[in-house]
Amino acid sequence: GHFGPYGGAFVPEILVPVLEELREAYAEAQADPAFDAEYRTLLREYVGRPTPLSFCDRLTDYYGGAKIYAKREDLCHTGAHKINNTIGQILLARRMGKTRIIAETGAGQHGVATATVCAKFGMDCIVFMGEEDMERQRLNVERMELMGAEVRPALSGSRTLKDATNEAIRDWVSNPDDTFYIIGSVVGPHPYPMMVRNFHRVIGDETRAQLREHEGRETPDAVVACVGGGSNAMGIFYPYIEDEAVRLIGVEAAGEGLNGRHAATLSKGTPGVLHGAMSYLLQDTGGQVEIAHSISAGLDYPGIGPEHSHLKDTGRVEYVSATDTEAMDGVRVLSEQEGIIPALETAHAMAPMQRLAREIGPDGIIVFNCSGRGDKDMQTIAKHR
Amino acid sequence: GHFGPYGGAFVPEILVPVLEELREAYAEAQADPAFDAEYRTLLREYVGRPTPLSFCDRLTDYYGGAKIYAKREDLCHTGAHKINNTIGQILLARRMGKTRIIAETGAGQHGVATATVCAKFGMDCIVFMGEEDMERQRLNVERMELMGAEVRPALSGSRTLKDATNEAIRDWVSNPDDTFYIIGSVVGPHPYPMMVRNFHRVIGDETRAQLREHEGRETPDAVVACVGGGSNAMGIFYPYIEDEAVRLIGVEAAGEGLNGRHAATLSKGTPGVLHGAMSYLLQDTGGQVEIAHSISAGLDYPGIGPEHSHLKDTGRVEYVSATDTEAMDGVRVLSEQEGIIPALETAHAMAPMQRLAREIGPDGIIVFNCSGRGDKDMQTIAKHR
Amino acid sequence: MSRLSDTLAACRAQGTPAMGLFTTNGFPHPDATVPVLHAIDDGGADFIELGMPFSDPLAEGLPIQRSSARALSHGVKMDDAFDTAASFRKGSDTPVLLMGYINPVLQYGIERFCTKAANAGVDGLILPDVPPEEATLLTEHAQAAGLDLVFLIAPNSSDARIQRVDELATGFVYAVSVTGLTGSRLDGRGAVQSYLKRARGLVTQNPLLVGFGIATHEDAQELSQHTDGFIVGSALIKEIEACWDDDTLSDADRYARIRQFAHALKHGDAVAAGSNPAE
Amino acid sequence: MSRLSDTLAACRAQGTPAMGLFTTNGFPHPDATVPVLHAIDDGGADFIELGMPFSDPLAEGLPIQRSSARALSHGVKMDDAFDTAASFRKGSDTPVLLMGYINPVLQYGIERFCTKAANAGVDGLILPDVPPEEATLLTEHAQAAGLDLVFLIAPNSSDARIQRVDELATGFVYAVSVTGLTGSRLDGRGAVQSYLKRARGLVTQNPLLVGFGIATHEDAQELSQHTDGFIVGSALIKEIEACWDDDTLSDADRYARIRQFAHALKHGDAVAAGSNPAE
Repeated sequence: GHFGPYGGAFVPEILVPVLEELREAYAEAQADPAFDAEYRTLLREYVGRPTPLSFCDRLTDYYGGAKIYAKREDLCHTGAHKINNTIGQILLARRMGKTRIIAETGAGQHGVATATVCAKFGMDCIVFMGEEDMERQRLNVERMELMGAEVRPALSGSRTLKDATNEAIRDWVSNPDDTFYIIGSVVGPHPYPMMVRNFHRVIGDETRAQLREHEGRETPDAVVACVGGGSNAMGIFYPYIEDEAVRLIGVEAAGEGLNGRHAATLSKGTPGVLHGAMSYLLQDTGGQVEIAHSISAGLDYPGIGPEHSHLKDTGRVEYVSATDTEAMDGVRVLSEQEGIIPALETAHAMAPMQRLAREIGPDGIIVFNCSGRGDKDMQTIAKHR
Repeated sequence: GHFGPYGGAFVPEILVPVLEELREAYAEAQADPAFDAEYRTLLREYVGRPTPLSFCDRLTDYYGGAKIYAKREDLCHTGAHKINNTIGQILLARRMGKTRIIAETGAGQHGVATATVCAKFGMDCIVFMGEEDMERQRLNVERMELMGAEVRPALSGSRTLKDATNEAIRDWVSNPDDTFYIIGSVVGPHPYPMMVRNFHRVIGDETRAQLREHEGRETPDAVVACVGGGSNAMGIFYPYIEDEAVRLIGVEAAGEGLNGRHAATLSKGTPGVLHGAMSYLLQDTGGQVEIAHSISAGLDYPGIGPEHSHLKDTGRVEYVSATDTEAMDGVRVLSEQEGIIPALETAHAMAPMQRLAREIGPDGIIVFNCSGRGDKDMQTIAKHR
Repeated sequence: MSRLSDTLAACRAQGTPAMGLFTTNGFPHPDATVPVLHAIDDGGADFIELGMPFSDPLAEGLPIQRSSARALSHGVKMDDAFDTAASFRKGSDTPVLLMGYINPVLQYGIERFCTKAANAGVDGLILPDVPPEEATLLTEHAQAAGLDLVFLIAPNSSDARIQRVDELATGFVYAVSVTGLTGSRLDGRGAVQSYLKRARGLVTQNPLLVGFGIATHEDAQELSQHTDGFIVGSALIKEIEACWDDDTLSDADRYARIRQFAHALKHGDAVAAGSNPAE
Repeated sequence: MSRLSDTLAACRAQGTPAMGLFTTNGFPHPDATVPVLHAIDDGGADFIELGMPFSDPLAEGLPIQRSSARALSHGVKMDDAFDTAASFRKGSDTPVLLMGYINPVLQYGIERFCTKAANAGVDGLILPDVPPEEATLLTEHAQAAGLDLVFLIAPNSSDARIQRVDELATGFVYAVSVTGLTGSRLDGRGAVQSYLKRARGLVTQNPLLVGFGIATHEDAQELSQHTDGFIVGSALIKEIEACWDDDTLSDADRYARIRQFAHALKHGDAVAAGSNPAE
């Protein structure tokens, strides 16, 4: 349950047996070919996998260096990679005989992905969402409710994702028997960070196969992904971890700048415990958790997955950051050059692209994870354009 | 250029040589394996084809009859089938040396699909959109502009799709040399209805292959699709036309009811000429075109593709209609049972499902074309829910 | 020979370009159309195009679009066009062509339409969204009713196509001056002239008239160098619009101004009939 | 034997359930915490849990969440907890445990934290988000500083786990009464009793105390049947909140009411010290 010094399961005693049950059930599921088969069938026939690896010819010309490919998670059902994980977890929930699903959500993407699989599997669904986020992301609330989910406002603290997560954990503590908590990123207590990563590694696995088809080689020179909690990044990085020659670059949200309000947990945080795991954390000197800021509600989280903390410390992954302005530039460039309007989260991955493309040069290859589409962000984008 | 008595090319003389040039270029392209190869590569690597054929287990139980499959055009890049056609047409435009693209749009989906391929191909893009639609579909306007398109308001007539089409034709008449008009449905003068149908037949072709994989047979008992201009329906129907045993059902928008404001062209219209082709048309006794109404802006068109008119007259396709209320029910059912929030257009296809599922019975199979996703409609849906 | 052909032949014989003037039936108001027709007839129109308003006039620029919408807002129907023509015919022998889009004609019934038009004293038809390829549904009925069927050519029409149109057309061949809508600005005059010169050499069986974008006597003179005459629509429509939107004018003032406008188009002077509106 | 163990042993010897009372440091106001502690001490608390406020107290119900947020809004820091404990210790020998979440402790530095706590007269620690599996980073330092380390068990803890917790815990084993948050309603009393009875049989090396959801003397009596005592938090917090939100009360009234509340919890009467607030 640890990645170097990070991870673990810092949870109330009530959840200890619940997590133990989950670990065992997940281990059994992993060993059961029928589980994997059903998971992969759903990914193929419901989610729309494999998602394409799109060669970005115009973006390549625009940056004038390495060939750039986009792994098109924006084409997944519900519009982002999130559903790879909710499909996996709901299969596990059903296997464990759970009938009631809870989830936390910030921008609403994981909430929508959870409400979606709950509708598809006929399960009760309660999504916790910060009251402020519910107002900012009204349409995602409507989407969840339309699919039969109940969206419960988190009224405490900053009334955003962090607090929605607290509320989800409180609900879980109160309903440990019938309830399965579908966590939306590679965060939370063990086994979640490992499990969520494993449900997303299909992104990287497909990328390898597709890149071989396109280029005759499975490994690009660099893989770039945005990092909030870090699930899309872990999904595409993980199958490349052992390939030391592949540069892995994670892009955090620098918000208004690293000296202002931001969400750059790895760049500016320090290790600590939040939501059940030890990891880097934005906190004050007294250990109180700080409120993160990003133009992208999906990166607006003061924590990060523990495996990322380990990958930072070991240096295997380079973590950089992109400001709100750089993210908006990324939206514009990808929209204008490739006709792909990315999610604001995804757009952060564009920030280091010019530098990388030139460093690597025209003989090299960069893959970036186009983790979600921008429809949900059009109001924000329109306001800042 | 005709489908029975329908079709033709009722256009100003200026456009006659332009259409002749297009016919020739399209014929050459059809005969050129390289054209088809590039089209198919883009569909696969950019659009995300093949789209899945999803078995709807819960919907099947819900209606209690035939097995129901959804052909997931909602998973195409930009969120609807429309891009199959814009990819095809822009390849043709490039082949013809055209540098300026125009298009009409109602709800904005075809406009977005056109702006998208123009960005991807680096071409100038002007989208005509009724002034009233621009206000109703503000976010799609933002999407187009973000991708570098110019959205021009159509100020004449009802200021909706019909008038945007008039404006596009007027622009085309004024700029016949450098401009390619990407028409968004199986309407307009020859060769558009045939060409657009051919660019969308991939929907039905894939359905055949996928159904064979799922069920060991290529032909379902029924295929259901919504019909506005009729492109998604032609796309999925066409490869089944010769299979007489396959019932083909097109669902028009009955709006507030067939005796109120509606868009049920085949049910209530009469043959006439609009936008360059002879087809069924909503018109008064004096031949003035009437204003169509549907809750769905994409079905809100007083005309229909000429091939549909022919298929109605020959009886090969059964055309029925669904009211705004039935469409909203369809949104709800598909969202709650399958976790798929359909476009309002698409939701019309749910209306005859219960009757069909029971008529056909549990040994039979129904495929419906899930032509687009509902994100764009969330505000309308929320208002009517 | 039809009345239209006779008229155009007479103009040719006199060595003056024929002037066709377009206005929309029911515009600016149903009661005003017949007096307007008489005013332009008096002003010197050699023939008249009477527009049948349509909800979706896709080859028209804004002035004619507006006139069409204004006529429709008054509830104008197809039969009103026949009434207008018949009423005008009582007081004038000037040829009248009906101009409009095919759909209202289709709904009326083509045979019935042609018969009624002929009975109303109409001389021919111009349907800009019916190119020769789609005209088969019309030709027989038009011919039977003795109506000329005018077809159009455009700057991008090939030589072969111009010859084919000339074979199919009766009355005259209508050369669209520009690649654009009615009321478009005439630009690239050299190109227009060379196109009209080319058309002149290819149109041998019909008179050749030019239209679209002609707003002044000078335009008309220039473009008529290689044709048998010219047609003015949008400019006249704008003049009518201006007159009827000006509340300070009496109806008599208005008709006088229209007559004067027509006269000036043809003769280049602003005097003539216009100086004596009571005449 | 620690001061905490001695106290609990004494209670046991007397045959009365030990009463632990929880309040949050800095709540309702930093100046009020020490007097509140003395009031509950006077009211009969056998030991005190002093909460260290945290921004994200994920095992707490609303009353303790609110108290934590209120304390943080006053700028309360970790050192303030040591000051509170030391100040209280000057006037009382009642054991004090610090209760809170691991993150602020981590940031303070565990060794430094344990040393400071011990120096301030603190007797033990309860960290509800540190189950035994994660406690290795603490145990050594706590032991070195002479601090008891209390662990929790819950209704869904297996027999084996309860035994293991009993082995690791010092001071006492904290039996969470319900599967829920602090301040949850006690329901299904039969199930609670049978769980506590089961725990009683398994916890052999430490006293067993029950907490969560105990709001009245009757609750306390009932749940203490199979335990060595009980802990009350949310109910006290709500009482403090009510007192300080009532502007008509003087501070003396408030402390008296808190003392009386503690007394009533322990003894079931509403008289005692409370009847003479000026005492």
